[in-house]
Amino acid sequence: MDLIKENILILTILLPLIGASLIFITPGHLNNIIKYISLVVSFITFIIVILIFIFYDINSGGVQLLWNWNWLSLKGAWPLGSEGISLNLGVDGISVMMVLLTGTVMLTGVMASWNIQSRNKDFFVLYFLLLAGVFGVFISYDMFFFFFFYELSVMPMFLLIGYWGSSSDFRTFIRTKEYAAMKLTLFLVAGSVLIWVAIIAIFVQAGLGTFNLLEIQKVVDDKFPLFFQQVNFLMIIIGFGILAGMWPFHTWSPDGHVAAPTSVSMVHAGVLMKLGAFGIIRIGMALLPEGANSLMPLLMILGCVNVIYGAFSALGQTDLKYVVGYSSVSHMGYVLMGLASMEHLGLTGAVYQMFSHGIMTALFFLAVGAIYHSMHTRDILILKGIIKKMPYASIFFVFAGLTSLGLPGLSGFAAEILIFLGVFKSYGSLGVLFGSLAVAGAGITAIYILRLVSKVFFGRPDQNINNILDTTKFENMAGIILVVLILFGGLYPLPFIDMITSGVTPILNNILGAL
Amino acid sequence: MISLIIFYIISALVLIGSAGVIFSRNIVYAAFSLFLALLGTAGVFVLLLAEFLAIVQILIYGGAVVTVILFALMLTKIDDFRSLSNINYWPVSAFLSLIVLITLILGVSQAKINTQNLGLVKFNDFSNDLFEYWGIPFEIASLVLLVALIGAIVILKDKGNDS
Amino acid sequence: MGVNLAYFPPVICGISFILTVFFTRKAPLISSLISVFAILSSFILFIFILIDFLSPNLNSIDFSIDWIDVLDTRISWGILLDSLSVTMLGLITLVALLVQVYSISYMKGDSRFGWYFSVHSLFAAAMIAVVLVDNLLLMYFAWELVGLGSYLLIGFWYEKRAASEAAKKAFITTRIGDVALLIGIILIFKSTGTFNISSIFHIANNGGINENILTISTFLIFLGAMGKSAQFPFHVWLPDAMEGPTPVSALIHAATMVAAGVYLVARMMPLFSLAPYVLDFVVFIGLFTFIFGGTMAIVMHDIKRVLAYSTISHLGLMMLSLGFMGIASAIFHLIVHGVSKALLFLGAGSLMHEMEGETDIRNMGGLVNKMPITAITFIIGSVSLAGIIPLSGFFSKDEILLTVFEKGGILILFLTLIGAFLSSLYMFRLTFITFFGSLKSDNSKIGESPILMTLPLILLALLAIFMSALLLEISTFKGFIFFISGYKAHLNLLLIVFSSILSFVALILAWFIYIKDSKYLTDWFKLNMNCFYKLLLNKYYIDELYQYVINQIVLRFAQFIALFDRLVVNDIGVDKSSLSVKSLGLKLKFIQTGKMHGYAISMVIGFLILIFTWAIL
Amino acid sequence: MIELIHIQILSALMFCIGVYGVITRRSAILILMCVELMLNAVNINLIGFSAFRDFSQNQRIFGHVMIVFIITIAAVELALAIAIILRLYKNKSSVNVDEVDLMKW
Repeated sequence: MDLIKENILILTILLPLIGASLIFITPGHLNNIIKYISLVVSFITFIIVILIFIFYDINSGGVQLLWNWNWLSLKGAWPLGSEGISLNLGVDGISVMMVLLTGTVMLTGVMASWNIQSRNKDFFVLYFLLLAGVFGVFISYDMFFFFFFYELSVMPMFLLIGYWGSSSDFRTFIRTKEYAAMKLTLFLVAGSVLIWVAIIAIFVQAGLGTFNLLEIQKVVDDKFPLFFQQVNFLMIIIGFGILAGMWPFHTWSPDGHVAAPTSVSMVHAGVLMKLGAFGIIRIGMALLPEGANSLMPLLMILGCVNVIYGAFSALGQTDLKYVVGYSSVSHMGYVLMGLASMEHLGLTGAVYQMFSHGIMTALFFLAVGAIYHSMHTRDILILKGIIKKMPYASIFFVFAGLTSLGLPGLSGFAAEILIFLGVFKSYGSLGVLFGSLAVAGAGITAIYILRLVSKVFFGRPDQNINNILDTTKFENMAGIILVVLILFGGLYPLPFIDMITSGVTPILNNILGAL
Repeated sequence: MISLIIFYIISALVLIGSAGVIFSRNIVYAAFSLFLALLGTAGVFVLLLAEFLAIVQILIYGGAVVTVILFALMLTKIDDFRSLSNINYWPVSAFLSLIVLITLILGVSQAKINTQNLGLVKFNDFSNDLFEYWGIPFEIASLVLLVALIGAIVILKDKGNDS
Repeated sequence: MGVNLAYFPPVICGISFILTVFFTRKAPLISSLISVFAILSSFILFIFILIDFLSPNLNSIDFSIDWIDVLDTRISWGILLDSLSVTMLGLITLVALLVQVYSISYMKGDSRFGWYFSVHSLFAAAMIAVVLVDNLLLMYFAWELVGLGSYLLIGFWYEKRAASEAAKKAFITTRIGDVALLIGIILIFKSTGTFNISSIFHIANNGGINENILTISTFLIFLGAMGKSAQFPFHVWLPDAMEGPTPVSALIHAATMVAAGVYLVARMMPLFSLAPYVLDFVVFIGLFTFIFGGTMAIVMHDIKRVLAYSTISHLGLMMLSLGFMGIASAIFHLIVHGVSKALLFLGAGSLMHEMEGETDIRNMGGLVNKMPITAITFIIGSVSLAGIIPLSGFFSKDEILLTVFEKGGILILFLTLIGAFLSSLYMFRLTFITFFGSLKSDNSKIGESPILMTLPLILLALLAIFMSALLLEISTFKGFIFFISGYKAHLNLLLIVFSSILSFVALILAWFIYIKDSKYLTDWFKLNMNCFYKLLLNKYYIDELYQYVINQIVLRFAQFIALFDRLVVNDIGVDKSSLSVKSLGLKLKFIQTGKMHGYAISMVIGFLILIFTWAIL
Repeated sequence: MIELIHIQILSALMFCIGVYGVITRRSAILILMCVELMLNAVNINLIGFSAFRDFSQNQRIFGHVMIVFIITIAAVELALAIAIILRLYKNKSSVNVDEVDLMKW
C-alpha cells in the first residue's frame, strides 16, 4: 500500500501511456480486444484517481504525495543552473479535484466511444496520449513539464478531430472537420507561445536555475517587480484564456466541439478547457500575485462578457452541439469570473465549477453524440419528441441541461452560487453589477436550455422515424456514473468543497498578503 | 618568450593557409592550403597544452577531411575553374567581412580577460567528464555519425535507371 | 417526539422520491403507495409537531447539517419552527395528502403513473423544506426544486405540445423572478455576512443593513415572490399551467407552490417592514392583481382557467394584506383559500374525469343531479371563496378587509371591495353555468366519481365550512390570528354588513344573467361592454405582448449575436487574420531567390545586426 | 607568454577569412573548405579559453568537450555535404552554386 501511495501520481501518467503502448502493439483488426484494453486501463486509472482523492489529507493541506525524478541533471557548466530539470509531481486540493474529473471523463469517454467505426486502434492510442498529457498538467509542479504535458495534451486533438470528426453542413455555410481541427490547433499553439514566453521569463527572473514551482514561489516577493508581474500575467491570462474559451478567443471551441467525435468532445469540453483556468491559477495566480491583483478586473470583464455573450449565442443556435458548445463558453465565463473575484468563495466556486462543468458537459456530449448517432441530424428545427424514442439519451440531456441552468441539488448550483457570492463580495458595488449580470446569465441559460428541451425532446415524435436505437449499455453506464457524480456534488458538496478550499486558501492568502 | 615567437610563426602559417584557401586560382592548391591551415591549428593546440585534441585534429582534419575533399575534387571534373572562382561583387563581401572582423576584435578587446597562466587539463579529468556527464550526448554524437554515414550512402546511391 | 422530528417530513418525502425513481419503476402501484405513505407520515408528524409546539415548554431545535463550508462562510441546513412555518407545514401536508389519495384514482391507467407519484414526492419534500428551512440560500435551493416539480408536473403529458410549452413558460417566468430573488438574497448576504434568517433579522433590526440596500434587496425578493405567486407582470404562466393533470393544479397551482411567494413575503416581513417603499409597491401590485385577475376570471370559458385567474386574484389579495403588514390575515386567507381552491380544482377534476376531459363550461350544465357529491362540495367551495357569511372564506376575506380599512384608508378599501365583488361574481357564474341549467351534452353515462376521489372532496368541503370556527374561535376572538401574530381578531360590523351585501348583489346578478338568462342584462352587456369583453377574453393581450417581446427582441438579439459571432468574430476576426498572414507570406516568398550567396550575405548582415543590437542594449 | 588576446585575434582573423570565402567563392567544394576554416576558428577560440587556469576546471573541461563535439559535427557535416555535392555534380555536371536555385519561391 505504501508503495502505491508513494508512486501513485506517476501512475496516473504512466497508466494511459501503458494503455497506449498496449493498444499500439495489438493488431488493428482485434477491435474488441482494443476496446476492452482501453476500458480496463481507464477503469484502473479511475480507481487510482479515487485513491488519490482518499490519500490526500485535507487537514494538513498543502502539496502532498510529492514525487520527483531528475530528468536532466548537469554539472555547473550547464547554463540553466545546477538543478537541471526534474519531473516534480504533487497535488494540492485543486489538482485532486481536477484529477478526479479527468479520471471520470476518461472512463466515460472510453465507454462513449464504443461504436467508433474506423481505425479505432489509432483512436485509442491518441486518446490515451491526450489524457496522459492532461493528467501530467494537473499534477506537475514543474513549469517545464507543465508546459510539456500541456503541449502533449493539445497535439493529439488535431488528429482526433481531423480524422474521426464530422463536418457539418448548415445550408448557408459549411464547417469542415479539417477547418475546425486546424483552427483549434493554431489557436491553442498561439496561446502556448505566450505561455512559454511567460514561463521562461519567470524562470530567468527567478534566477534559481530550477523550474520547480514550489521553489520559485518562495522568491516571488523578492524577485518579481510589479511591472514584470503585470506583463507576464497578461500573457498568462491570454495564453491560458484561449484554452479556457475566453472571449474573444473562444471561436475555436464551439467549432471544435461540434466537429469532434463524442468522446473527444467530452474530454475536450470536459477537461481540456479546464487546463486553461487551471493554468491561470497554478502559474498566474500562484507565481504572479501582484500582477493578478492589478489585472483581475480585466479578467472579470471578459468573464462577464463570456457569460452573457455565450448564453445569447447559444440561444441563437439551431444545432444541438453548437448550443452545448456555446453553453461551455458561457460556463467557462463563470469560472473566469470566479477566478477574478479573488475571494475564497469565488475561487472555490470557480474550481468547483470547473469540476461540475466538466462532468456536466461530458454528459451533454454523451447524450448529443448518441442522438446524432441514431437520428443522423442535430438540427433543433427537425428533431422532436425524442424522449419517446431514446429515453436514456434524452434523460441524460435533460439532466445535464438542468445542471447547466443551475438547478439546486445538482452540482452546477453549488458551484455557481459560490461564484456569485464571491463576485458579489469583490470589487464593491462593481461586484454587485457583475454578480447581477452573472445571475442574469443563469436566467438566460434557463431560457435556451428549456426552449431546446421542449422543442427537441417533448412533443410527439415523427411517425416515419422508426428503428431508432437508444444508447448502448456502455453509454448508459457512463451516463449513470456522471449523473451520480452530479447529484452527489449537488446534494452534498462538502467533501469536494473542503478539498478545493484547502488548495485555494494558500494561493489566495499569498495574493491578499501581497497587497 | 619563445613560445610567443613560435605562436607567431604558427599563426602566420595558419593565416597564410587560410588566405590560400580563399585566394588561390587553382582548386587543388586551395585544398593543400587548407591542409596547412589545419595543421597550424593543431600546432596552436599543442602550444596551449591540448595534445590530445591536437592529435585528434591532425587525424581527423589532416587525415580524413582533406583526403575526402581531395577525393571530391577528383570526382568532380572541372574544366573551367576560373569561371568558378570568385563572384563579381567581392568588394562588398570584403567590406562585410572586414566589419565582422572589426566587430569581433572590438568585442575581444572589450572582454578584458587578461590572463597568462597556462594550465594543463589533465587527460584523466577530461575523459572522466566526457564519459560520465557527457556520456549520453557522446553516444548520441556517435549515432549522428552513423546516421550521416548512412545518409551519405543513400544520397549517392543511384535509384535504378532514372538518373 | 415533536419538534425534534421536524426535519423528518422533507427527508421522508425525499427518500420516497429516490425509492420510487430508482427502485420501483416497474411497479407503479407500489410507487404510489410509497409516496402516499410518505406524505401521510409527514402529516402525522405535523400533528405531533403541532402538539409539541403548542405546549408551553418548547425545546429549541438543534439540527444543522453543513451544506457548504468555506472558511468563515457556512451554509447549513437547519430548521426554523415558528407559528408561520408550522401552519404552512400543516396546509402543505394536508393538501398534498388529499391530492395524492385523489390522484390514485384520477391517474389510474396512465402510462407514467409511478413517475407522477415520484414527482409528487419530490415536490412535497421541496415545498416542506421551503417553509421549514432557516437559511435563505437553502430556502432558494428548495424554492427552485419546487419550481422543478411544477415544471415536471405541468409537462407531465409532454406529448401534448401545449403542455410542454406551458411547462417551459412556467419555469422560465418564475425563473426570471428567481434571478431577482437570488440577487436580493446575495445582496443581503453581502451586507450581513450570513444567510440565517433569524440572524439577518437581528442584524437588520439593529440597523446593520444600509437603507438603500435593504430597499433594493427586499424589492428583488418581492420580485421573486411575484414570480412564484403569479402576480401581475408574471401571472401569465399560471393559466397555461392548467395543461397539467388537474390534481396537480389543485396541489401546486392553488394551495402550495403559488402560496410560497406569499409565505416568503410573510417570512421576510421584518425586513419588508423596514422598507416602506417596497411595502407600498406590494400593496399596489397586490391590489392591481386582485382586480385584474378577477376581471379575466369573469369571462373565461375553461373551468380550470377560471379557477386559475381566481387564484391569481386571491393571491393578489394576500399580497395586499401583506403590504399592510397583515401577516396573520394574509396567512389566514392563504389557508382558507388553499383548502377551498384545492377543493374546487379537485371538483373540476372530478367533472373532467367523468366528462372525458371536457373543460369548457359552456358544454356543461345541470350536473348537480348527475354528480351530487361533486356538485355539493364544489358549491361549498365556491360559496366559501365568494365570501358568503358562515363559511370560512368570509372570515378570512373580512380579516383582510379590516386590515386594509385600518391601515390603508377608504380609497383602497373601496378598490378591494370591487375586487371582492368580482370574486363573488365569477364564483357564482362558474357554479351556475356548470351545475345548474340544462344538461348540455347528452352523455347519460356521467355518474359520480369513485370513492377515492370523492372522499378528499368531502374532507376538504368540511374544512371549508368549519375551518374558520376552528381557527378563529369566534366566541373569544382568540384563534388562528392570535396563533400567528399574537394579535386578537375583531370584527367590524359595518364592514361585515357591507361586504355581505356586495356578495349577495353578486349572487343575484349572476342568478339573473346565467340562470334566468335575462335578456335585458345580457343585451346591455353585449352592447356596452363588447370591446372590453374581447379585451378580457384575450387576457389583455399580455401573452401576445410577451410573445412579441420574446420573438422580436430576445430571439432576434440572440440570432444577431450568433450571427455576429460567426461573421464578425470568426470570419473577420479569425479567418481574415489568418488569410492576411497567408497573403503576406505569398508576397514575402519572393525574397527567396535561391541564390546561395544572397543567403550567406544576409546571414552575415543579420549576425552584425544582432551583435550591434546587443552591444547597444 | 601567450595571452588570451593573441589567440582570440588569430581566431577572429581566421573566422573572417572563412566568412569572406563563404560569401565570395562559387565552387561548392571551396565553400565547404571555408566552412571548415570557420569551425576551426571556433575551436581555436574554445581551446584558448580552456587553456588558462583562471577559469574553473569544469569550464575548461567543458571547452575541451565542446571541441570534441564540434569536430564530430564537422565531420558529419562534411560527409553529408560532399555526398550532396557529388550528387549535384552527377545531375548537373557542375558544382557552381549559382546554377543551383531550385529552392527559390
